[in-house]
Amino acid sequence: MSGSNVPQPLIEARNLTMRFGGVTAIANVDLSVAEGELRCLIGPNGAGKSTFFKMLTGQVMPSEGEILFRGTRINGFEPHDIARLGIGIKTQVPNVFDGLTVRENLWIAASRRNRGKATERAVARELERLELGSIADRLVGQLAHGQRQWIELGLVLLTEPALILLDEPAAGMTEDETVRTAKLIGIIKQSCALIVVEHDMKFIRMIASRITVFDRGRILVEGEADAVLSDQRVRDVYLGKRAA
Amino acid sequence: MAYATIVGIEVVYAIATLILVSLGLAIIFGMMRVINLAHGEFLVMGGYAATIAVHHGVNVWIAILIVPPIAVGLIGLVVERAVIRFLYGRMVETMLASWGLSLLIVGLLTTIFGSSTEGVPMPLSGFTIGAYQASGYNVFVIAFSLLTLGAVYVLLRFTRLGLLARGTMQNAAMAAALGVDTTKVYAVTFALGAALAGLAGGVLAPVAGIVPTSGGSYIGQAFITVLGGGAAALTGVTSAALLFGSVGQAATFATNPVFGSVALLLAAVVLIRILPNGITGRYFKGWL
Amino acid sequence: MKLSRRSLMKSGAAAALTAALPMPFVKSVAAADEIVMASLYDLSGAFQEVGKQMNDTLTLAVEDINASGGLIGKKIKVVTYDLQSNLQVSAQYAQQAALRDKVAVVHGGISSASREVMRPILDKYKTLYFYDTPYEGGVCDRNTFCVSTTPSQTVAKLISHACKTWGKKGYILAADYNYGQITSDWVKKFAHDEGGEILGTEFFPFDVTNFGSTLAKIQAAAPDWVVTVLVGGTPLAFYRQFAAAGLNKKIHVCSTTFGSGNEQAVLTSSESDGIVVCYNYMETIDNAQNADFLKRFHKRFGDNYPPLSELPMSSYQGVQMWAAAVRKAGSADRMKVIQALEGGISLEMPSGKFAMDGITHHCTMDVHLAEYKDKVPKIIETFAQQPPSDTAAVCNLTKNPNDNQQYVIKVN
Amino acid sequence: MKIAGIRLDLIVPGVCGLALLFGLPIFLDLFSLLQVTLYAIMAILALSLAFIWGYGGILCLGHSAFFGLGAYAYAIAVINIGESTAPFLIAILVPTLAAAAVGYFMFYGRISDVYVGVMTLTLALILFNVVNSTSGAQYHIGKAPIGGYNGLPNVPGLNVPFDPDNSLDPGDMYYLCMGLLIVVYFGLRWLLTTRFGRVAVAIRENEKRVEFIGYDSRLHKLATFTIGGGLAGLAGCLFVNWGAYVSPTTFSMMQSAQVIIWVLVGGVGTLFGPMIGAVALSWLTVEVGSQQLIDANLLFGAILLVFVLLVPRGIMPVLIDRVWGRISLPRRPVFTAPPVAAREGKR
Repeated sequence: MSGSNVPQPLIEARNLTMRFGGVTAIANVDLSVAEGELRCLIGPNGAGKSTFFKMLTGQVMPSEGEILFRGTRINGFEPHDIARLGIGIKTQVPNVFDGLTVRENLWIAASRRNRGKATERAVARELERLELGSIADRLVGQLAHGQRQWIELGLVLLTEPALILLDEPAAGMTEDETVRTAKLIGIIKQSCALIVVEHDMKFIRMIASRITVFDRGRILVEGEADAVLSDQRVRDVYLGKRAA
Repeated sequence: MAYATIVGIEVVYAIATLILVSLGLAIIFGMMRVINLAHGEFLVMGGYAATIAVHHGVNVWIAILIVPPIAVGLIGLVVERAVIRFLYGRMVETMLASWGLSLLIVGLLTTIFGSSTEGVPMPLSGFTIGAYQASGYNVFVIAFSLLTLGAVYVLLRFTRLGLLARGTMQNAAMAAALGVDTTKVYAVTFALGAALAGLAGGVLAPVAGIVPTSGGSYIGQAFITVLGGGAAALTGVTSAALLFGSVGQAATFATNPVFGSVALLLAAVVLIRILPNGITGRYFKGWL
Repeated sequence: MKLSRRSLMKSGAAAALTAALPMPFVKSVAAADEIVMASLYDLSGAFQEVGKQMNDTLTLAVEDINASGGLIGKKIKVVTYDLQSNLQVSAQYAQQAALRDKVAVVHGGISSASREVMRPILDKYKTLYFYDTPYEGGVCDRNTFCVSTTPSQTVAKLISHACKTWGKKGYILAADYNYGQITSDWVKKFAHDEGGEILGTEFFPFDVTNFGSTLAKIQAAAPDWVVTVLVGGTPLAFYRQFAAAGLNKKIHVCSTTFGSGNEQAVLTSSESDGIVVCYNYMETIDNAQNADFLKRFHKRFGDNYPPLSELPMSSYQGVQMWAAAVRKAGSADRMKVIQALEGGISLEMPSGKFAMDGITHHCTMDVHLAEYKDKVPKIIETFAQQPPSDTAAVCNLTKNPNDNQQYVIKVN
Repeated sequence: MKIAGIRLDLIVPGVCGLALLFGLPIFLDLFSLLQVTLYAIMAILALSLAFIWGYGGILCLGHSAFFGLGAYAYAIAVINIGESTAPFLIAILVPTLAAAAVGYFMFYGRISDVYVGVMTLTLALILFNVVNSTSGAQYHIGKAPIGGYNGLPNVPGLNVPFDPDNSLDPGDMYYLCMGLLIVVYFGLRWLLTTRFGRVAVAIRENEKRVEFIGYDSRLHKLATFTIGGGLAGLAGCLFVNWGAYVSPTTFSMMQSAQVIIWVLVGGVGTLFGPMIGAVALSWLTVEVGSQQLIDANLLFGAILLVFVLLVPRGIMPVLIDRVWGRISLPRRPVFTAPPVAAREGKR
């Protein structure tokens, strides 16, 4: 548990294991993230990152081990209970309300914590922050991929979580959009902790932080960005393949 | 003892008819994820095909075993081309469209044949067990259902057509990339399902009276058997039919046919609640 | 493709628009020199076949009356609505006939359920009602006339025959509804009256097709005879499976319904031979009225018409009974016609002498016991002038003209 | 749809509704008024499914279960009690509780959409089978026989609350049914603007995201389903009062199919469309029976097919597009279920 210099971590996984039938997707993972920390998870496809996120958000029940959020054991909690505790997730494929307008999308999220006029104000603030004002009354289903990603991010932010899980936030984005997303993450980081799964090394360097490397369901290395990215084992399992 | 044998035959017969009636629906659902609510009407059309053939002097066995699957298979092909192919991947819409189709067919059959009960003469006589008489035809239906099940298994498991069908249903894009004409495979599979429904209608024609609306009494049971069985067509139908058939018949013997069917439906509700993806969603994974 | 799709969409929308417009006002359809009658049978759905036959015999009766100069100097005009074997629609058409068409009389309703839906509506809006279907008995309503048979008229003879000729042990298979339930109670009573016993009674929903368990139960009970009170598509499957198991060689069958769905036409004669029935009417009745009726009927509706049963004959006789009452009253006015009918009217009809019983609003008539042979009912015995004694036990409209209900007659 | 600051979408139906409510009795004869009463009842039934299917995204293939429960609950209660105030409330309560129980069973069991359809269909089938086979005298609840296939004829109608001698005449029934229709319509409109209503719609769009935001989707679906069940029960209760009978056909597949067709034809994801669908098709049913050319099944089968294939959005959205043009494009109803593969990604 090196690197955890805060007395109580925000979220902590202990001996976390997940098996599907005969396949072990996650094996004995111990991981903890501090309040306000930005952590990157990297690893090749099938390393178990998505499964790990699913367990943190209550979509699947771990086979063994436990997950503690601010000291509360949350395995077995329903996804909405976990969300209410303060964990938000932006999934890899945008999970938004395609049949509703941008404004309505944000309203749904904003009204979780606000009532009446306060909801409208929160929506307006978020539209401004995400620079989506010009398309506020368009149907989300008709928007471009990048815009839908930001709207999803907006949905997550409006619930004011203590921890945000981002699953490949820059995937499929143009260069400009990627830069903008990185900036956004910089802003978000000031108010809450983040765990980011990403393949794009450029992007990771942009938001440079502590990195945990997953490989075949286990943690391979954990450390500061520069150290990890230059680690030979990491290059072997992951970067090597990707570079080739 | 003789009574027990008779009861035994009846229970097995109930299971066998459930398999026979559901098989076509299961192929279409299991392989294509299409819920065909006009399945009952396909059965009824099989029955009418047999009736017409008998009226035209065709040998009874040919009329109930050969004519219906061919006739209904062809109708199935037309239905697939005209309606179903526009709705692949949209389960709810397929369900509604086929429901419309079912009403439409009932209307057409009524317009053509009227609503008087039709039937086909029974080609086999009864036999004696102890002091009891049993229907020879029921025993034939049991044997024939098993035979059909086996034939479909062989077709899907060992023939080129079966391989193509399974491959396409697993991953249509990949199959297309490999040069399989997926449109044709879908059409043929749907026609096969329809033909099996027609066959069931033909085989049951001598037992049950046929009216345009009698599809309704089959669809409920077939629907529940298939969904209770889950994605694996053959294993699913067989296991669900075993479960529901025995529960239903046991209750029928203990009380009356109404509570028999209620027991069957309740068993289905409980099963779906426990195993939301059907029996083969949990057990027998990867079976056909 | 695109074009046709768009135009289809357009026409679909247009159709819905017209449909949504409020209904146009329609005044009463009656002209001064016409008497309007409503024919409300199920011409589609489960009762379609028999409904069409009933509507045809009704049509023949009306055409005959009109051809011979009409009724009290007026022509009869028929408005026909299809009840679609649907109760909600039955209620709507009863309202339409009474309130909009303002008909002089309604003939119709096949199932007891549709009768009990329409009867209160026709009472409420003061429209005379003739119910022309054999039923379980007990309707007691001054506005309603039931002109077909009830169990005391036919079932009594049938069961008495079974007990006397075949043996004392019977078994009942009945459709699971009012008619089946009440009729099987009567069967039990009549069997006991003859010193017989009923070994078992089973009720079936209309769509049961597998009688395997029933056949086993029947064999275990080993009765001398089975009586079927089945309706719908069910009976055919039963007779067939019964014969397939070879049971028709060992156990006799009689029925309160066989033939009215033309079952004998579909069954082979070896499956249907020996089934005994008892009805007010069957085509094999030998009298001058019947011969004449059949000649006219086939001339009008063709020679290939399936054999007529008691139900269509009741429609025919019902119209004739109503027409006779109008003549007697000299008016089609509801109360006058009711009084004329209550005064008693007797007609010679194809089924024999046919007389209105003013006390019960039911009819006294001949019933005929027959056995099927080569798909034809051969008459064994005729019982003249059977009164509706079941309904008479509970209903006296002369004493209680305001009575209005269907009694469930206590059997035993 | 605002023109010069006026909410046309509220005013147009409001004015139409009030005009019909007070205008029709002046112009219509008794027969037509009885028919319009029936159409109003069917429109309430259509609204109940339009709400849970079109907005809640819950496919209920056995909606007749709640309609029938309301009908039977009223009939049995009123025969036993006599005075109709309590029976009216019981008729809404029973289907509401039934919907709540079934909904709890389904949604807290996380049963997927298509299976919800199957479950509800099965429920309606069970009720139909059971009620249909209770014609024996031994089946009764209190003084009321259940009646099996024939059902219960001569059910006493509603009276002025707490005044059993003052029963409603057809004119009163018209005001009651039409009035309730207007209340239900605007009630649902209002509900859809509340947080609960919006979350219910959001669940239809993306259940997972709603959970990630922190709303309990099971609870919302349960509430949506329960409200729809209760409204269907209300329609059933009114239906008994209209026809003075109740029969097992209120539970039938055909009854469920009809409601689905009304909603589909009118437009899934609208409230106004299904009402139009209910009125138009109920009217058509009666017209079909006045002529002997086209079989009713044939006609309705063809309508259902044509709409699924060619006008899947239903009449209302198509009409609105034509009338208001592209400028005020209403939200496209999201009716299309996502492909199977996407659905099965859920746990």
